[in-house]
Amino acid sequence: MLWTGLSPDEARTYIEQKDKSKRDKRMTMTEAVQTFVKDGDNIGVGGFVNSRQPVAIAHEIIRQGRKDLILSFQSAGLVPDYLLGAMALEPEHLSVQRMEFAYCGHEYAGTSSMLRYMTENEKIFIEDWTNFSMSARFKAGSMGIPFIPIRSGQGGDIEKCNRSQTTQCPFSGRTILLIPACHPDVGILHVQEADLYGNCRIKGQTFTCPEIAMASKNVIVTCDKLIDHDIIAMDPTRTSIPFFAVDAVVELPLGSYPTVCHDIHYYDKIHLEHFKGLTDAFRKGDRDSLAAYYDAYIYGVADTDQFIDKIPYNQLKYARQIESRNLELQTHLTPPTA
Amino acid sequence: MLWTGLSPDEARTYIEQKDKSKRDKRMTMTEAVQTFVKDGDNIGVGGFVNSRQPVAIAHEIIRQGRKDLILSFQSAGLVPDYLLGAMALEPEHLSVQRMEFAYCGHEYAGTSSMLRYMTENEKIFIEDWTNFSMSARFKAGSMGIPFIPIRSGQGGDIEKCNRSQTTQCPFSGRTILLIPACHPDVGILHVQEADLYGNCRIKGQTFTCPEIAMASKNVIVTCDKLIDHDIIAMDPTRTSIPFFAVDAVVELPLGSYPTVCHDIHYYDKIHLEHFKGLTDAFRKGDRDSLAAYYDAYIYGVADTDQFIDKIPYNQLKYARQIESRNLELQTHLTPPTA
Amino acid sequence: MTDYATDYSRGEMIVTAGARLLENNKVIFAGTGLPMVGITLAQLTNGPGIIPVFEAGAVGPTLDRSLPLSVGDSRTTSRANYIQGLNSAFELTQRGFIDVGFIGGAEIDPYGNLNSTMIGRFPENYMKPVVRLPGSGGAGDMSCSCTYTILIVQHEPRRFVEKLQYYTSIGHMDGSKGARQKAGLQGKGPKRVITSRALMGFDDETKRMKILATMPGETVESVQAVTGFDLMVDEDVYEFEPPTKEEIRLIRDVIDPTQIFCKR
Amino acid sequence: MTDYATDYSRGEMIVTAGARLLENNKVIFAGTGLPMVGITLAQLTNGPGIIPVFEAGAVGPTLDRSLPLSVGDSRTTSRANYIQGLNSAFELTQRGFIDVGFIGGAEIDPYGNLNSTMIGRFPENYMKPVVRLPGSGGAGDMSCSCTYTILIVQHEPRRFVEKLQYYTSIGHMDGSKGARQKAGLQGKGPKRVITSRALMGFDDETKRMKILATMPGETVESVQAVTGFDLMVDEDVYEFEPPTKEEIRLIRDVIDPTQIFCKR
Repeated sequence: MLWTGLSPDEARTYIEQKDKSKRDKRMTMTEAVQTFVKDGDNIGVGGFVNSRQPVAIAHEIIRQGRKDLILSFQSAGLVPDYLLGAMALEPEHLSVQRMEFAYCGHEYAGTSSMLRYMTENEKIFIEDWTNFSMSARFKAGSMGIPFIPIRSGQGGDIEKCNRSQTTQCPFSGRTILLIPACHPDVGILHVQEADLYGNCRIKGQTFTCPEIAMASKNVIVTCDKLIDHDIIAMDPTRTSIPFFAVDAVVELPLGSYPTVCHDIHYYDKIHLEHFKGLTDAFRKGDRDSLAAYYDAYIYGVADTDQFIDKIPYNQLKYARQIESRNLELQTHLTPPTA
Repeated sequence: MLWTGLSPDEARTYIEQKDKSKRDKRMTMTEAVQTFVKDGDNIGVGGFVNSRQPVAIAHEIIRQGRKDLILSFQSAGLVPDYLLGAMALEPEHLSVQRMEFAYCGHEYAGTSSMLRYMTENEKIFIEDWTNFSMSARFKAGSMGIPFIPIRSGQGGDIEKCNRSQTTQCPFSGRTILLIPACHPDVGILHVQEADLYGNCRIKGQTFTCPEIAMASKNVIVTCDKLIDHDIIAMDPTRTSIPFFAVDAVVELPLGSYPTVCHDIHYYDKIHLEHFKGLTDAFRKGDRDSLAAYYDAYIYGVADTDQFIDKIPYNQLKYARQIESRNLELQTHLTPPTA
Repeated sequence: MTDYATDYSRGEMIVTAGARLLENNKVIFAGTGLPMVGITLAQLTNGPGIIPVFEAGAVGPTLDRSLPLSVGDSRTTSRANYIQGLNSAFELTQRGFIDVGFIGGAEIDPYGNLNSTMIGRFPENYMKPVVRLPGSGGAGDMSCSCTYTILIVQHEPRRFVEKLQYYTSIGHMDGSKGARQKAGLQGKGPKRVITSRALMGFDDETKRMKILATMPGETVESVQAVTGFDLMVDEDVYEFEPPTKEEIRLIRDVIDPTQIFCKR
Repeated sequence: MTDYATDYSRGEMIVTAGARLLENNKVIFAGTGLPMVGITLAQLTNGPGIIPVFEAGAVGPTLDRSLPLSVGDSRTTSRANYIQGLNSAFELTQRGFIDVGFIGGAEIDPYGNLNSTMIGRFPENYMKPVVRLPGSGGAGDMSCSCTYTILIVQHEPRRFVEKLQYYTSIGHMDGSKGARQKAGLQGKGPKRVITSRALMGFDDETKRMKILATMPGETVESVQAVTGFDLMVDEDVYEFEPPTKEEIRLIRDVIDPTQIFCKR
């Protein structure tokens, strides 16, 4: 049995030996990625499709360059596309060897051209799961159990493509699927709020972010807002991830832009679709336009602030304004145009 | 394999066929217990030791009388003692045939004399678990899986006394324990707040209340406060139990008194210790004092309001005042004396 | 007399049919795309008591913030009853709390199995498909564990095929008796398939797809002509009612004015 | 010169020793009773950075609302970092996040196994024990999965026995090499046993209990005399420092003024 990332025993031993003290974990993005993302790492990607994707961390990984990465997630859009795009342009600088996932695409905005390019040209190894089975793999990892039984993902071809095992339930006698835990080397997450120790508050759906955090060896968190520890201590039932599961806290407003971040901003559809269009064009042979995007928005900037600086203010403003309000309160707003 | 309560397949089928609509589920306590608690039922008891125990529901079950009950919980104090006490006094009126649990007692206030009386006289069947294994049994039930692997409760005598099974992890090869889901016929829970549809908000620790709710066939909830549905909809991330898992909502302030209810009241130590003393005396041969308690506080009252009416106001007031405040703010309060 | 629309698109027909099939007061797990439009239309018409569930974690929202672009979108959370994450949503499904799964697929076979993984030879070319699709997402889970499912597929011969290139979301498997039960699945599988051409069910015995109704302007023959396998025909086959003007107005003006999922 | 207390009870000695053994900045899972007093004393003295975890779900509280009467008490939640429920607390333990489990037991054997279930013949009289104890609670889980455990037991010959009547919380099992690993356990098992008579550890080879230090006023012989099995004696055995006046003041005036767990 091949464990990608850590085996359950390795994952347990690592956490046992880890310094779990409550200490200041603030870092710069550069430092966080330098410290915790290595060549060959299995990266657990937080968020869901294009919601709360850890875009800023992905940009920094691309800037620094890493080889032979493994990406693990249930459903994701922009982050795998950014990483695969970087690989498509310069495989010597950044490469992804394998993806373990259920869905890679953009829902309303269509399929992932980068996934298509990579698979149809046999450039990466893929392992298919369902959203639940991939989520449950992180959950098993977070719970400290080596596998978990589930009642889906069986009976078809998916189970032939992954490491799940069919068995009989020893109590009910019925057929059930066992899936192995996933322990990424590093979990990359964007949350709305965190304190300096790493206690995180997620607004809206948690997706599988808490599970990824608890399952991973190390965790980098970017947050829209760094909040006083006192706010955490005032209502600890709202803490989604406890401090001792987090290794680096990077205060980074708009760290998941242009994906949606509950209560902070909605999608920047214009930017998302612009990038998506460039990946579509790449698959059809236009390398230069995509390369120009990377040069302008990722390699050509030092950090996320400079990336955001390149977004027209009316796009940014609109994304923030339409978030968390009903249809009537959106009607007077004029959507920006590309 | 004997499933107490429902088997996983029965539990699934029942929920499938259930009316899951969002409707007014308010009931009187009498009606709720009449409708949902039957002879022979496996009862999942919410709370933890003497914290947020569903005391009012237990009192009503005792008033109505039920036979051959099974009690399932991780750790509990007052509720099993009340039910076992009723059985000790009048087994023709109320009886418990079996308990599946990890701890029955009162921590600082000592062991359970009713558990001692029942077991040492071989009047009930017991199945020992650990707090985690019993909690995980509810969790497996709530997740809809027939069993769950855990890495504790093995290597000693507990596993010889229960239905767990040792196996080898098919992925890591290591020995691991599989424990069967628990699906009670009825879950009995006290929470701080619920809306009329059954959405519940638990303050402080959730114990295993959400798991019991999702695992059970039917669920009775008492709440200190019935709140507007709008308050739930304002921040649904604070909902601990979704409405469709709940069948009866009984508005019942102080429904877990004299146990502690986070943010509402602390223990009424005087009342707890008074009752505990009577059970100790019963075990040593004094039946009458315990019978007098039941006559006065349970059989002699129509409902929880009348029970609370018998508690001296200064005990009630003190229990409310010392809850959720630091030591300094408690110093000027004079503890009531028995 | 009902005021029917005369000008409507295929997507609008599908959405209308889907909304009408959703029973009021049921818990509906909606996939991305047209199912989201359908469930919103149902909430505004025959199903005000419908309880939508989205896989990213929202249970029972009111969809009043404009059409979500994703099932993980913040717009799926408005005035919800309960919000957690993906594990929670799928555990609710596994436990039996979801009455209906409402999902789309790229390729379907006579037994309601769906492919949303790849076009190409499997398993030989799994690592080098002709076309790689996005993957199962949550559809593979809904198809296993919702009490039953309603499927939406584009009605083209190359999408309605006797044999799938990859079995992503499980329907009635090979149609044999108890096949789903034997495989360990809990839900009853697909109940309806909605296309712009027809409403279809499954034969009780063979579990093969069967035309229940033809969409306005279609016939059993015209439906069969765009289907890559032999369809059974229900003895009471009927013509499906066209969308009303009100349904079309709601889709166009209220639900999906910018034609994100429902093209005109 | 340290100002030692001269008047202190057995419970106070145990609590003081326990508090001193807890390393600062470690995650400590505290059981009910004296361990709760000990962890509070540690937070007020040598371990301000200690992170207490209670099984009912509170992680990292400051124990400033007076001594909790229960590990499920609202007082265990004050200014916590994270609060969920029992499954969460034990999953953290299973995952490896708990450095030390600090627990009590009724009966102990030379290998640090504990009985908190029953007195009587097992399995014959499991259903009719001589004395039924409350049961495992969370101790059976902490003993399996905390990185290591510190145990508190009343030092009496009938409680320190060669063979337990029931094995509730697993220590070093039969002392054989790799016994815990073979049984599927993850934590390293008991590291220290604290009583009012002595501080004990376990021999690296045999895993049998060994006196590391005698409490003030005790000797190796007096400790052995109240122990129902042969204790090993560390070659560097020493006398444990008595409680300081400040430690006793904190226990009496601040932590447990009404002697809930710590009698005088």
